[in-house]
Amino acid sequence: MAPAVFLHEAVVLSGRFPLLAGASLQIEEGEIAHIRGANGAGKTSLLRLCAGLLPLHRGAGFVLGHDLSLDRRSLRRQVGLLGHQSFLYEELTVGENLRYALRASGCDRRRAEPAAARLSLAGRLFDTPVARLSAGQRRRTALAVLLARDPALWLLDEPHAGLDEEGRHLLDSLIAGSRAKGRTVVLCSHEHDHAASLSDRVIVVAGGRVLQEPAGVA
Amino acid sequence: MKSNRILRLTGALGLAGVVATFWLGLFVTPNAEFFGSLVRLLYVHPSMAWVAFLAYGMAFLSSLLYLWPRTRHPRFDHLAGASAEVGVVFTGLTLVTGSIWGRTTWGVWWTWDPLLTTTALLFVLYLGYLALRRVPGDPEVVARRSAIAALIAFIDVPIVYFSVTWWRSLHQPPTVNLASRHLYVHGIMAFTLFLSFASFTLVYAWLTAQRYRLYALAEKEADEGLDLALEERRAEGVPA
Amino acid sequence: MSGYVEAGYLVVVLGLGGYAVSLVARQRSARGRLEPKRTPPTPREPGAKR
Amino acid sequence: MWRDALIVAGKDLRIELRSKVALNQVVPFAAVVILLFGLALGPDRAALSPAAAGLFWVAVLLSAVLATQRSFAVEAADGARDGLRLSGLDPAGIFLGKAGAVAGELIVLEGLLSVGVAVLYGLQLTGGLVLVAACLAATVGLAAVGVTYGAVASGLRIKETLLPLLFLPVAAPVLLGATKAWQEALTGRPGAGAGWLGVLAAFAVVYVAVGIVAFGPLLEEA
Repeated sequence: MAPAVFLHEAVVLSGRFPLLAGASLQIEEGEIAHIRGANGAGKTSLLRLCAGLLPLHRGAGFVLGHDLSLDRRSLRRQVGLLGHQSFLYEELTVGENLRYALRASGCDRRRAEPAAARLSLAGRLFDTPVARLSAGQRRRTALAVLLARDPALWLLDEPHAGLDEEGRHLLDSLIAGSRAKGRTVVLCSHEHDHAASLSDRVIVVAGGRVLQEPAGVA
Repeated sequence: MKSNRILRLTGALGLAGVVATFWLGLFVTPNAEFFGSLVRLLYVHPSMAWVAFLAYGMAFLSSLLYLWPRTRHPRFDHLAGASAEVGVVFTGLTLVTGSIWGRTTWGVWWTWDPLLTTTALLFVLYLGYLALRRVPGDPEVVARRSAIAALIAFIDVPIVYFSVTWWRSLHQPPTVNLASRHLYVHGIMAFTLFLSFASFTLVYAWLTAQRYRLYALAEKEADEGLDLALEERRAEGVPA
Repeated sequence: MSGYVEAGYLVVVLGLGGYAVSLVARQRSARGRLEPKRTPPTPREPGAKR
Repeated sequence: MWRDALIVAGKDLRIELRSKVALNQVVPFAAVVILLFGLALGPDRAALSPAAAGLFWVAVLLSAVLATQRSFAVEAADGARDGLRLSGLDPAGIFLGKAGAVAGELIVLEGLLSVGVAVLYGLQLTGGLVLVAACLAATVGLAAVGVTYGAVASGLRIKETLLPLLFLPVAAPVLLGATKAWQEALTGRPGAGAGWLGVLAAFAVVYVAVGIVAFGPLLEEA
């Protein structure tokens, strides 16, 4: 079986600044990988590269069988990225955002309500414009979009940030549930202990590269 | 280097041609019956306009070559940028010399003559293109963005020219323009005119090549910077 | 001669000449910047981004 | 492509219905422009009504810049530009949807503005069919160029100043064609105005085609 993510000496630039300076990485299908690293080490860039948002400058990269240097567009329908930004339209309601995202990625629109219910966004909140939500509620809406789309590869950038205790438990159970369905999850987190309990493997990023994987961390 | 010698030859020929054109234009050719000495402007103005259009055509072609995936190469982006910039210089000169022509023949610095109006629109159109080129960013991104802008701008040229011409001709009887005047052209005048076109085209080639070299140098500089930047970036990950 | 003609010629000479001189000067300064770059770099501050 | 266009257009129009930025800001802006022209040219109706068509279209052009900027401000908010790419929508569809939404907004604006021009400049809106056809063709062209250049400039820090500089010169033939078509129709010569419709239609067709082709490469950048 081909790995879900395969990078070899990947270089990604922002202008003239190398975000990734030759990162090599392999994540198998169905794995939950935890990416660690200091601020500015390249964690977010790694996720954005896997989501097909950043062009590969040098090196090779394959995600879900798509060659990153050839075709990033068809990859994007199959990945879900939860970033620092939530990709939501402020003026639209939670429900409208969900339905738009589902229609855009060619999924069944009826998945919107169960997903919202799962993240306690049913009822009044479902018809509230995103502009009026709190930061935590937006985060949940973004998670609901992810859950409803159910992509093959989940890319979570600091998913726990800004969530309350209940939200964190929900997130943990979502990640566990997606693993049960055979999805691949890559998450960046500074909460090492918490993330370690969720993940199969730790990947350490520094200086725009993936460091040798520490042995003995399961 | 062979290309270097060709370039130097081009520059020398262009310079010599321009000097000869000026000498012929100012001192040798006779005055025309109708225009008097003003006919001498004929040896600089139309060739400016011709070179400007040539430059924009060149920028358009190389932008297309850049956008076409099989021929995509930074050199076409550089050529497009260089050619457009030289084109803007020549367009500016077209406007100034055209304006002088207008002042002397019609008594006004500006008329809404179709060619002059089209040229003025071209000038602002490509000023915008150059402004877009100057916005910093990932070189590939800048190149692609600029190539598309060059495409949009160049496609506009015939539409602008056609609509401006029609706009004028509906309004009032056709204005005095160079083509509609019966000029009795002497042999020496025709030769000077031809020489002017040829030598300014050579000047265009030389300037574009120089501008292109500047782009190449800037890219070389950035490339050397990249290797250093990669080193530095990797060094961040090594604990001190 | 009217003076206008001479002005037209002068504009062309000054415009093209000035542009050509500026191009050559910029090339020279770019080459100058390229030469001394061969010295080893000073490492960048860790964590400093963009 | 068409399905994606409908999704995007529906989304953009829904956002406009919610926020009413075009209605509450762009339309008043166009009204201000029309008023200012009136002040600049003086109270003389004899001077105003021959120029009315041109002034109307200049106001539309300036409003089109604002509408385009708004169309991309919606996307830039909260990183939705990345969202647009992540959604996996067909770029050509995104272009058609956005251009369609902008065109729809501009048509409404032109309807309101023509009433304002008729009242303020003392204009008889005769030759209706040519007027409407000119509006439609011109608007499609403007929206196509605007959205394409909007994508060129979006994501740049200086987009507010760059977009008008790029957009307005390209749109010059539209200003010319639409103004002439209106002038001919208003002075009772709709036949002559119809000729200009051809120019407007050609412009629209060319730039819709360019937008469809160019939007993919444009969206991939950054």
